[in-house]
Amino acid sequence: MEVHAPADATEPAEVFERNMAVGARIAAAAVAFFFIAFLFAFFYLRALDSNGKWNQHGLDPGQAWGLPIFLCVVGSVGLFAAAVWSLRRDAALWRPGSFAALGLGLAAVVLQSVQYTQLAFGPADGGYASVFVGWTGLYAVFMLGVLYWLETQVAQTLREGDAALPLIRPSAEALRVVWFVLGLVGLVAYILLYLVR
Amino acid sequence: MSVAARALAVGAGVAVGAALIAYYIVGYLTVTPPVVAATGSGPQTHLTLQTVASYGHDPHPDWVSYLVKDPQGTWVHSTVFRVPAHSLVKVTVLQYDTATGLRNPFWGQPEGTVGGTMTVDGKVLHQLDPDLASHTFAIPELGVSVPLKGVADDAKNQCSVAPCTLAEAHTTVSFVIRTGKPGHYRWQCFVPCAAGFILGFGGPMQSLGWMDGVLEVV
Amino acid sequence: MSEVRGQRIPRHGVRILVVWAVLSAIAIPLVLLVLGPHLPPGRMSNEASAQTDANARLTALLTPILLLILVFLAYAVVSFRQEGSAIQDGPPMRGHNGVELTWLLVTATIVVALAVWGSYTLVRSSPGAGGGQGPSAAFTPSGSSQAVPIQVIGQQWAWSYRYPTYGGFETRDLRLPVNTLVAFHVTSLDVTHSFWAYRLGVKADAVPGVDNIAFVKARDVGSFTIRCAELCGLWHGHMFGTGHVVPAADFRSWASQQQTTQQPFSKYLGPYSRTYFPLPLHRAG
Amino acid sequence: MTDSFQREHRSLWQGVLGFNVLTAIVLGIVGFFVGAWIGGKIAVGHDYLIGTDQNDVGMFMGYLFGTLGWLAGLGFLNYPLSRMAGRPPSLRHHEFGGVGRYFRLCTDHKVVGIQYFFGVGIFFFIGGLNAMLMRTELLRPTEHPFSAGQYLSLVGLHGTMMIMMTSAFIVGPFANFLLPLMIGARRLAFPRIEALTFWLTPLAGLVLMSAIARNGFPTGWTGYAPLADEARAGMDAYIFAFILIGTSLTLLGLNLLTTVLTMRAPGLTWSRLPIFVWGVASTAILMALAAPVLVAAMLMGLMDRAANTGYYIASIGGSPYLYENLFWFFGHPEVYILALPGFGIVLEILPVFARKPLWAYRLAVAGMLGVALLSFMVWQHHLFVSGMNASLRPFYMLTTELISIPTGFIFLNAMGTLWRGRIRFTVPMLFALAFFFNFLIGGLSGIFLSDVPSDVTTHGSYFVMAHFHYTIMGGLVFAFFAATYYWLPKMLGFTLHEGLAKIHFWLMFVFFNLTFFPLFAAGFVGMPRRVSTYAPGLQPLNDFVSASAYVLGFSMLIFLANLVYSLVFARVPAPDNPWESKSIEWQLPTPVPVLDFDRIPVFNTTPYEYGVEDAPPVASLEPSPVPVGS
Repeated sequence: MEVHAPADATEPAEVFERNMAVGARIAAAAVAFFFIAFLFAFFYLRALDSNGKWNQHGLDPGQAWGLPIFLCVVGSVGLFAAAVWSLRRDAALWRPGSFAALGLGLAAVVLQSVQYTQLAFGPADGGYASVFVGWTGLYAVFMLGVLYWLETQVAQTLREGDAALPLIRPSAEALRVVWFVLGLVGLVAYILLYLVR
Repeated sequence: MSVAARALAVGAGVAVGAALIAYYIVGYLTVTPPVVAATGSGPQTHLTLQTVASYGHDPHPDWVSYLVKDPQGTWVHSTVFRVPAHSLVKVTVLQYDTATGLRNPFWGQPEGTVGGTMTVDGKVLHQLDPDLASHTFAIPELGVSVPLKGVADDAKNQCSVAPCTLAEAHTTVSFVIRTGKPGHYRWQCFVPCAAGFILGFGGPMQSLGWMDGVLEVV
Repeated sequence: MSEVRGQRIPRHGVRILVVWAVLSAIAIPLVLLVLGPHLPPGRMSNEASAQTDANARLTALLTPILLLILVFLAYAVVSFRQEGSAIQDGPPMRGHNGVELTWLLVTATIVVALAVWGSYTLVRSSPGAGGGQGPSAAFTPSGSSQAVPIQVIGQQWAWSYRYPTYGGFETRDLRLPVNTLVAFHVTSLDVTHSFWAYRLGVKADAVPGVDNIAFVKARDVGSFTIRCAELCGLWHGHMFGTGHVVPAADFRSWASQQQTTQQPFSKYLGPYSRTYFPLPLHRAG
Repeated sequence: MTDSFQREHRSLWQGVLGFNVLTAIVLGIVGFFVGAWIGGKIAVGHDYLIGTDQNDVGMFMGYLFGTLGWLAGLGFLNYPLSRMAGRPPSLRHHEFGGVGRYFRLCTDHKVVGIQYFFGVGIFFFIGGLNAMLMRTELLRPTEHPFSAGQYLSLVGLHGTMMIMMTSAFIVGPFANFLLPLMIGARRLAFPRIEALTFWLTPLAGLVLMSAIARNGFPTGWTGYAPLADEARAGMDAYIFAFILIGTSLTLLGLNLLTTVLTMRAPGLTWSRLPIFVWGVASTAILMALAAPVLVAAMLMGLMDRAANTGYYIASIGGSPYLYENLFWFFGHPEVYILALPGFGIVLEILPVFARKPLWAYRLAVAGMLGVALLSFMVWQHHLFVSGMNASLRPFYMLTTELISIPTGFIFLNAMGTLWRGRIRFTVPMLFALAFFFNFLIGGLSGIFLSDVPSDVTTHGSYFVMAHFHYTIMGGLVFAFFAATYYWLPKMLGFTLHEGLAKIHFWLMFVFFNLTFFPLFAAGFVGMPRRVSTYAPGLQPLNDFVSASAYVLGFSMLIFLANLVYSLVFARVPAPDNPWESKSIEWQLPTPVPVLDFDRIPVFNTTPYEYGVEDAPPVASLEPSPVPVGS
C-alpha cells in the first residue's frame, strides 16, 4: 500500500491545542453527568426514606476524615491551576505547583482508602451508607484517573526538561478544566455526605 | 489468494461460526430435567417427593431442591412430573429442610386439596403456622397450594446431602389433589428459601429442576 | 424555477391534496365506525371507556396524517421518477418559508391539541384514567374518599388480594362491586410487577415499598383477565388470573362470608398495612 | 508533535504473536481467571455468597482483569505506560500493513470504521438468531420447546444484543469512516480513543455472551432492579457489559463531537456541513451526556450485588424507582442515539437519488438538534403507570408529544426533496424510502404510548414491542442497510451484487411489516411483552408472525451471501463515484488512500448542488496548502 507523508506533519499545533481544549470541556461535562446520577440518588433516596432506612441511626463518617480529604482535593486543584497559570508566563511555578498538586491528590486518595478501614458502618446500613460508599469510592477512582494524567505531565517535565513545556501546555490546560470540575464534585460530595447527610 | 483458497477460508469460517453458535445457544437451551411419571394406576396415582436443604452434588451443592421417586423407587433429581388427567393424585412430601417462614402468611393454609386439608405426620391439619413452613407445593393454575412443615432446627441427624433417607430427621406431609384437563401446569414454592440470594427468591427458586417444576397432565 | 416558458407544469400539489382529501373522507368514518367499537379495552368501566375513547380519537386523528405522507410518497414514487436511463437533475429548490412555517404551525397545533386533550382526560374527565398514581393520588375521581379499598399484593409469582374494610382478609379470588368506586392499592413483596386488569382498564406497577393507587368504577357485571405486565422473573408469563365484577349486594355477602371463614387463620395473617417491607433474608441463608 | 509511524515488515509468526486480537483473547481469559481467583480471596466469608454457589465479587473482578488482559493484549497499555514514563504524546499507531491492521489496534479511522462494521454486525446476527428462537418458542401458547427460564434468557440476550451492542450500529461504521472525509480532516480528534471505543465493543459482546454459560439473566434488556439484584451470576455479565458499552459510547461521543467542532476544513461553514455530520453531532451530544448516567446506574447495581449496598432495595432504604429513573434517563436518549444517525443517512441519500438539493436544510438541522435536546426531558413516559410523580404526567405527555414536531421536520425534508425530483430506484434509495414508510408507522404508534390514558392500555404490551421494532428495526436497520449498500463499495472497494440486494430489500421490507404489524393487534388484545405463555386464541396470529419472522431472518442470510459473494468471489472493483454523487467522499479514489487527502481540501459549497448550473465542485482537493481550520 502506498504511503504518503505522516498526516501530522502538515498539521499545525493549534489543531492539537483546540482538540484538547474542546475535548476536555466535553469530558468534564460527561464526568459531571456521571456524578449527577449520585447527586440524584442522594436526594431521591433521602426524600423517599423508604422503610425509614435512609439514615436510621444517624450514621456519621466523621469530619476528622472528611475535612482533610476535601482540603487535599481543593489544595491539589488550586495548586495545579496556579501551575498552569504560570505555564502561560515564565513557567516558574509549574514544577513546584504540579508536583505538589500530584502529592496532595495522592494524599486524598490514600486518606480515603484509610477511612474505609476506620468506617463505623458498612455499605448495607441503609440508603445513606450505600450512597456514601459508592460516591466516595468512585470519586477516588476518578481522582486516580486525573492523577495519572497529571503524572504523565510531571514525568514528561522531568524527562525532557523545559523544552517540553510548550508541548505539555495544551494537555495541562485541558487537565485543569477536568480537575476543576472534579473538584466541584468533591465540594458537593463533601457538603452532602458530611454536612447534610 | 486464489479463488479456491478464498472459498476454503470462507467455508471454514462459516463452518466454525455455525458450529460455535449452534453449540453455544442450542447446547444450553436443551438442558431440561427428565420427566418422571407418577407411580400406580387406576383412580388414584402416587407422587412421592422429598425436599432437601442442600442438594450436595454438582452443579449446585448448596442449593435447596426437590427430588422425586420414580416408579422403580429410586430418587431422581427432577421437578417435571407426568400424571393422568381427571384423576386423583396422592402427593407425599418427605420434608428434610428446616423452617424458613413464609413471606406472605396467607400461603399457610392448604388450598385446592381434596377436603382442603393436608396430613402432617399423621395429623390432619387445616392450617399451618406460617413461621413453621419450610416450603410450599403450589400449582397456582390448579388452585393448589400446600405449606410444608419444616424440621425443627435442633433436630438430630439432619440431612445435608440428597437423596435423604428415612433414618434422617424429616416430617411427612401428604395430600390428595384432583388433576383437571390435560395440559402443562407450572408449580413452585412460595417460601423465600433460596439462601443467600437477596429476598430469597433467586437461584433455586427460579430454576427448573430445583424449586420450580412443571406438572404434565396427560 | 428552471422551467422553460410555456411548458405546462402538472399540478402535482392539487392532485395529491385531492386524493388525500378523498381517502381521508372515506377512511376517518371507517376508522370511527368500523374499527372504533373494537378498540381496546372496551367499556367495562369508566376508566376503560375513557381509554377506548382516547384510542379511538388518536386513531381517527392520526389516520389523515398517515394518509397524507403515504399518498405523497406513493405519488412521488410513481410520478417523480427519472425518465429514461440518462441521469437528469431536478429543479434546485432549497426550501420554501411559507410551506416550512405552515408545516411547523400545523404539527405544533396538532401536538399541543393532543397533549391538552390527553391531559384533560387524565385530569378531569376520567381522573387517573385507571393508571397507578402512587401513594398520594394526584387525580382523584369524585367520592374517592368513600372508594372501596382493595389491596393487590404482587409476589413471585401470584396475585393475592386483601380487603381492609372486611377485617383485611386475604384471598386469591378478586371480586369487586359494580357501579362502586374501587381504589386498588397495588404493592409488591419482592420485585416489581405490574397489575394489569385488561378489560377493567387498570394498570399499576406493583413496586416493593410503594402503595400504588389506581381508581376504577366498573359499569358492567362480568369477569376480566388479570396479567402481570412487568417482567418479574421465571413465571412472569404465568402470573395470570381472572377477576369478577359482581352486584354490590353479592359482593358484600361474599366478603363478609370470606371474613368469617378466614377467622381462624387471621391470627397468623399479619395486620393490614399499605406497604410491606420483607427484610432481605439478612442476605445470607 | 512526534509520530510513532513505523512501516513494519513482520513475518507471519511475528504477526500472530504480536499485539493483536488473538493475544487479547488469550490474555483476557487468563485475566478473567486471575481476577476470579483474587475475587474469591477477597470475598471469603462474604455473607452474600453463602449457599448461592456464586461469587459476584469474583465475577466482577474476573471481568475487570479480563478487560485489562484484553486491552493489554491489543497493546492499549503500551502508550499510557510510555506516557507515564514521560515520553511525549503521539497520535497514530499501526496504520500501515495489510489485513493484519483489522485485527489489531489501529488508529486509521477507515480501518476502525470497517472493524465496527463487521464487529458490531456479528452481534447483530447473533441477536437475530435469538429472535428466531424466541419466535419458535411462541409457536404454541403453552407447551414449549424451551423452558420459561430459557425463554427469558433469550429475551434478555436478544434485547441486549440489539439495543446495547448495536448502539453504535450506524455511528460506529459510518461515522468513523465518513465523518473525517466529509469534514475534510484526516482523522478524528483522538485516534487512540477512537480505536479504544471500537475494541471495547466486541469485548462487551463477549462478556455479554458469557452470561449464557451462567444461565443468562432474567430481566430483559432493561435490567430492572430488584429482580436484577436477586438474579444469578449471568446478571453480572449484563451489568459489566453495559458498563463497557457505556464507557465506549461516552468516549465515542466525546471524540466525534470534538472532531466536528474543531477539525472542519476551511470553507466548511456550518451551513455547508453534510446533514449526516449534523446527525452524528447531535448523536454525539446524547452519547457523551447520557451514557455516563447509565454507567453510574450500572455501577450502583454492581455494588448492590457485590458490595451489599441497597440502592435499589426498598427494605434497606433504597428504591427500585431510583434505577428506573436513572436507566430511562439514559434509555430514552439511547433510542435517539440509534435513530438520529439514521435520519442523517436517509437525508444524505435522498438528494443523491432524487437529484435535488436537500430541501429545507435548516429544518433538518433544527429537527435533529431539537430531538436531541428534547430527548433528555421525556424519560418518565416509560413510567406512566409506575406510580411515581403522577402529577407530572401531563408535563411528560406534552414533552413526549413535542418530540414529534422536530421528527416531523425530517419527513418534511424528505417530501420536499422528493418533490418533482428525478428519482432513481437504486437499492440505497429503496431502503431510504422504506425507512420513511416504517418510521412513519413507528412514530405515529408512539403517540398512543405518549398519551397517558391510551398508554394505560398499551404500556408493557406487545403494542410497545411492535412500536419500537418499527422505529428501531424499521428505522435504524433499514437506514443501516441503505448506508451499507450506498457506502460499502467506497469503504471496501468492491461492488455489491445488485440482484441479490434487491431480493434482500423486497423480502426484508415485506416480511418486516408482516412480522411486526400484527403485533400491534396482539398488544391491543392484551398480550404482555416477554411472556412465553399466551391466550390460546392468539395462536394463529403468533404462528403467522413467527412464519414471517423466519422469512425476515432468511432475508438477512441473503445479505450475508451477497457480502461473501461480492467481497470474496466476484471482487468487482468499485468505481470512484458509482452514484454520480456530488458529496466529497465520492470525489476521492476508491479505495480511499491511507491518508485520505494529499492536502486538506477547501470547501466551496454544499454537497447537494444538483441541478445548479455552473455549481463549483463541493471542494477543491488540490488547493495551495492552507492552514487547517483557518
